[in-house]
Amino acid sequence: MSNKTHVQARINGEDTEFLCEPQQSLLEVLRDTLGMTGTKEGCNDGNCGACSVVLNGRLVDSCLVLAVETEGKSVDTIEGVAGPQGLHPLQQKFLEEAALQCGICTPGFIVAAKALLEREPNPSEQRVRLWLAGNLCRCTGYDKIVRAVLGAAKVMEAKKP
Amino acid sequence: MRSFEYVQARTVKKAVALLAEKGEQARVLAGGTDIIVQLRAGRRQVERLVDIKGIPEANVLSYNSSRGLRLGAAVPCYRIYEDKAVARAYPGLIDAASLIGGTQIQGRATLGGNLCNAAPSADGIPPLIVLGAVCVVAGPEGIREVPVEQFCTAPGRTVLKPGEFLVSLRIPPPRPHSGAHYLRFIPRNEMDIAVAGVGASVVLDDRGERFLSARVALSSVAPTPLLVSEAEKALVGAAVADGAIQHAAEAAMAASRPINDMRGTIEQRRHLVGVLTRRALQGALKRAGKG
Amino acid sequence: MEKGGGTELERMADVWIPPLMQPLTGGARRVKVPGSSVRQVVSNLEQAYPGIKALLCDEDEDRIRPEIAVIVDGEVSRLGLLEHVGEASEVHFLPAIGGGR
Amino acid sequence: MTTSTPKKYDVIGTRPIRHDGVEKVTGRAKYGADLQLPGLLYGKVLRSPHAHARIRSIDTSAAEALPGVKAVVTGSDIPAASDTVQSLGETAVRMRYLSNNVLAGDKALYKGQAIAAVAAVNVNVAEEALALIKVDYQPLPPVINVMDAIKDGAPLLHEDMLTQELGKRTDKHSNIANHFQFKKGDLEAGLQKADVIVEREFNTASVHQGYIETHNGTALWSSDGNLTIWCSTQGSFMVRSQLAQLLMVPESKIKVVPMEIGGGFGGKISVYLEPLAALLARKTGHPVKLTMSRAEVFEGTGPTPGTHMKVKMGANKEGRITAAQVSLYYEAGAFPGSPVNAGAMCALAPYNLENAQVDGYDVVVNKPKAAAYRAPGSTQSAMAVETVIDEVCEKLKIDPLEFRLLNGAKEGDRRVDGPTFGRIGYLETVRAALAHPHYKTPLGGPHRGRGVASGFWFNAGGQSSCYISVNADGTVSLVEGSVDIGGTRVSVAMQAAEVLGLPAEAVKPTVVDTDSVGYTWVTGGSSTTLKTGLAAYEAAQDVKRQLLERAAKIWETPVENIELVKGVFRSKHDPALKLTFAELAGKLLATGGPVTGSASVDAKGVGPAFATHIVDVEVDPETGKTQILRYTAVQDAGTAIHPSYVEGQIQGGVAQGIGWALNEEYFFNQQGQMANSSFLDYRMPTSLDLPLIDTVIVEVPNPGHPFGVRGVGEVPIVPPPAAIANAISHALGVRMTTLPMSPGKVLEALWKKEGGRS
Repeated sequence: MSNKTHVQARINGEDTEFLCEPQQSLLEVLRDTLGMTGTKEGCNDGNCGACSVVLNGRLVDSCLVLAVETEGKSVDTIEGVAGPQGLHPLQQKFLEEAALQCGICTPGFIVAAKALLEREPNPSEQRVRLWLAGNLCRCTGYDKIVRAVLGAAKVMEAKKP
Repeated sequence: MRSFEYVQARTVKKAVALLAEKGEQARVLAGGTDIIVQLRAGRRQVERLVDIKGIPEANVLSYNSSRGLRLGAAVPCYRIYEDKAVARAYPGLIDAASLIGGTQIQGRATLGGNLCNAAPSADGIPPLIVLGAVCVVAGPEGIREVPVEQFCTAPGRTVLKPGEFLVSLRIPPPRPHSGAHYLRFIPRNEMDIAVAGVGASVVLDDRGERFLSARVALSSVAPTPLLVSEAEKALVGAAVADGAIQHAAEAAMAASRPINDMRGTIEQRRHLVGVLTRRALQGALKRAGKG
Repeated sequence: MEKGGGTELERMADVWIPPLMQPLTGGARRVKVPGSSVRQVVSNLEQAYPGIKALLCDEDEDRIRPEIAVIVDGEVSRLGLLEHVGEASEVHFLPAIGGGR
Repeated sequence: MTTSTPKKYDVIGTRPIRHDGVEKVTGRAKYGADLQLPGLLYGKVLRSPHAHARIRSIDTSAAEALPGVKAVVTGSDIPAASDTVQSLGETAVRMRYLSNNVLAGDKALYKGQAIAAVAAVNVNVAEEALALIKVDYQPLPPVINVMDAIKDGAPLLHEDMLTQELGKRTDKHSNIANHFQFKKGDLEAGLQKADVIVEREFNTASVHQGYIETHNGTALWSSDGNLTIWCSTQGSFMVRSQLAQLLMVPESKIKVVPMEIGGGFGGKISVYLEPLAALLARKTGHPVKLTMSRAEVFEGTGPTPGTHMKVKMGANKEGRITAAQVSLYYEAGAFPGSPVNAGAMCALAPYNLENAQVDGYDVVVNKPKAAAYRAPGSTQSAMAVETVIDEVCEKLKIDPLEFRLLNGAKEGDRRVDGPTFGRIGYLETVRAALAHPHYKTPLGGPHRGRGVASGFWFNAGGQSSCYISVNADGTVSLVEGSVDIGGTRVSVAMQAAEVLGLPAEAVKPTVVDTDSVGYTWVTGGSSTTLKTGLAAYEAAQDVKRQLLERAAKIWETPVENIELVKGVFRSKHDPALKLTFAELAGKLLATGGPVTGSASVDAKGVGPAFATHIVDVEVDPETGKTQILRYTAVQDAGTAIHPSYVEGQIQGGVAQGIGWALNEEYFFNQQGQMANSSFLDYRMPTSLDLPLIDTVIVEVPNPGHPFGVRGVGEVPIVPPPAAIANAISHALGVRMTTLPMSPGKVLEALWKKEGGRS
């Protein structure tokens, strides 16, 4: 209790302050301290991607980031993907394509896929598969996930001015 | 996870001081993709983590065709492969940077960290060895340089002394008619630890007919990544042909010292060293404009 | 077959004896046994082949052993001894695989 | 995907968005680990480092003295469990064994078995406390392989265990817990008639369900004796009954709240953490939460077993199987109860055989207690039987699908285990596979091969309950007890919507706790869309009946004169008399009060599932690595309620089957310790390892269900390993008899074929 550090980070666009111990991961702080439980834990060693977040514009596993490292940085999580205007096209496509079953990996996939589409608006199927190889899904066989991401890319392209 | 102290260093000097103060009980944090897992699993324990990502020298990524590449130890993989000039000059390095972990890992993991973690299976090390990379190490006594092939001493152990840390890597500029390639064998197509890995580099004569020089380095088949000097001997001066490549592959197989474990058997690994050495050399030749 | 039609034998349940219990039935694989519930069928089996009930039912509890499933006319029974057995029904005793098959 | 049925329904067969979808794509859905409660304590479990050891003593005093530690429990805190057997989802379990699996008694029987649990103010203190618990172990030699376990003189896991034979209680002490046999016709006479005979032995490794959400459980035991459990389970009522028996507490005192579940596949039926959370909550008076790490999931929860199998099959030149013999030895893990029973019944189920014999052996070994995994037992035996069939076809030079048409089971055929089939769609799947363009497309390259295989699963019915209440705005709320793992809220709601003439969106399904709905059996056995669908169908019929009566009352006409057509109540005689569902719903409170329908069912009429798969592979002969190039899965789904989720179940099952086939395995060292208990080294397929998976849904409606539902979730995992083995054989000319067919194993087979290393 004595060892806590004060951290200020920009989480989903909001300046956020929290106290954490140095050994706490960003995942722990998001879930336990900040109550943002949309980011999931599947393995806690960087092999499943369920805890994917975007740190300073870069896709990372939040289980492999110390919370203290986020001082002054931006963190974007699943909670920030849908806006007041509604679901993100990826979320909408995941629903339409039935790209989730149990749903535990879904936030990680959506955060990861959004990071891809913001960088590469028109990826190939193979590119989608490569980008998402760090996200495990045990329910779907990835078929509908890949289709949803490719479908969302089309929707997002069409929406561009 | 056991508690520890987290400190950010902004200068090389400060980092050395912070590390020296705690000796064996201090460790560097760069991408964190190995150290955080090890601390959590209790495989390592530290009293202090020194974050070097704020040190300018550890963040440098600069290439020019006469001086070569200066690669900071805290530069994550994605910055390497997204840098067009670096990607053009060192495709062999990109092979490794783009297959360590998945996208998320590449957003944090560094080749410097891969080297300092000193896993026998490190994908980043064979290409650094065959590219002739040199480690720039800072410590209480100042700066010293160590060739990458001499850096790892045992699984998880390096030549770094208490208070020392890897600041950056220096890689010479690619020579004309040269090429390098890193290949590993994994059962899946990503997110896996190499059963065996081979890096190869070649420099050819102006006509592309003879090997002027060549290097072959292995991972996952010995306690540390291995530079195979016999493979070099088999190639240098030889004509670019299947025979020489085969001799190099045999030399690599003979040099390998694999073990049986959950990821593979001795026989399988030695066999794969042969296969991968051939393929890596062929890939390197192709990049050298041959094959 | 019409209900109520045929010989008395044809109106009896057709009980299939698990191979490892067939020593008790003198090697017979199928036996005809009267009864309109599994309880009656088992009881009548016991009369004809003493000892078989102890293999099919729990000694202290009045039920089919949990590791055994009763199949009546192709349906796994969850009623056990209470399950209705029709005229000319087929009754099997198989290893249970839990809730259903 | 293609379907073969013309449109018969308004809602069934369409693809509405699942009702819980928005919650899940926005991260708002609450899974067990997401739960926070005031005063929550955190638990951790001490696990055995030994695969086999006697526990001489456990000293918890130092742990209890650590500041921040609130309670420690060990096996002695579990009330003496009675020696009863309980049916649990897809397996039956003896309560004494379950108790020892939850917290070890006087022996540790596998590495990772729970020995003690601690509750503390935070996880770090709890972990620190674990290190202070002193356990005096006397290590014993472990038995980690089924063939070693059955040898005479093998170390015994349970000194008091006698081999049971179905029909014979032996006096033999051994690690064989159970042996049974099925026989049909005359095996020897059948073999005499064969023109070709193929005989093979197989070994397969343990694999895990691999759900991404780890186990979790939170308990609060109030001073009034009421216990509340929040957990990730496939069956909240099963958790309630297990806890009642383990803790010797009346079921009425226990409320189980099923949180959203992040995958189960059979592995989340047996309890692990829930009893520990309950015991710790009772000792501390606080709510206590436990969650497993990934390594704990691998080492401390049930995989599906490794096996040793033998198959001998004869066939004549006309392409008819004349005899088949199958012997199955399945690892139960530390306690009896492998899925060998189901494996044995499924092994030959797709075929109509005159002469056959199947023997099954349930064998205990020093590994985690086996749990159900998607079509438990069937994938292993299909690997053996379906690859031997392929070899028979090769010898007879008969197309393997044509061979299946000649020998395939159909309605009225008698299974080897005795009962006869009702209406089944096996041959329909084979014909659809034969007709599929995939089967005719050239392979287009060297080292490529195509394989086919079929699979069978019984499917299940069982008990379920459902309430439907009508809302004034014309929607209905549906309350069910079936945990939704993969889209059953929508597939159940659609069946109620069909009855009531409403769109699927107008039915609002909620999964509730054990105090809020009638008994409901597990989400497992491919039963939910059938059994809870039937409960919803019946409850909707109840609502419909009441609404017709209400309309009759309003219109002062006999109820026989009124009908419900496409969501409109109307008089059969007077076109002026009509009310939409919403209009009538709006009048309920003023015309006699609210309307709620309910139903509790014990669903019978189960229709089995068959699948036939086609796969193309390319194998690198220098590395032994197999790539899946193309995959087509044909399955009789009965009526596909929501085709997208039927496809999803098929694709997911195929993906797990591919993982099982190629790379997944528990790797044990000589001491019986799992060496690869992480997602890094337990290699489940990533998105890069799989192609798009084409699905063909053949709809042969199940006559036992009002909408023809069969159940779809399990059978798709059955054919892949055999289909891939057959494809590898055709690519390289080597018959694979092990799972996984990892690159090293394929290389070894190639070297063996070439008579030495290349």
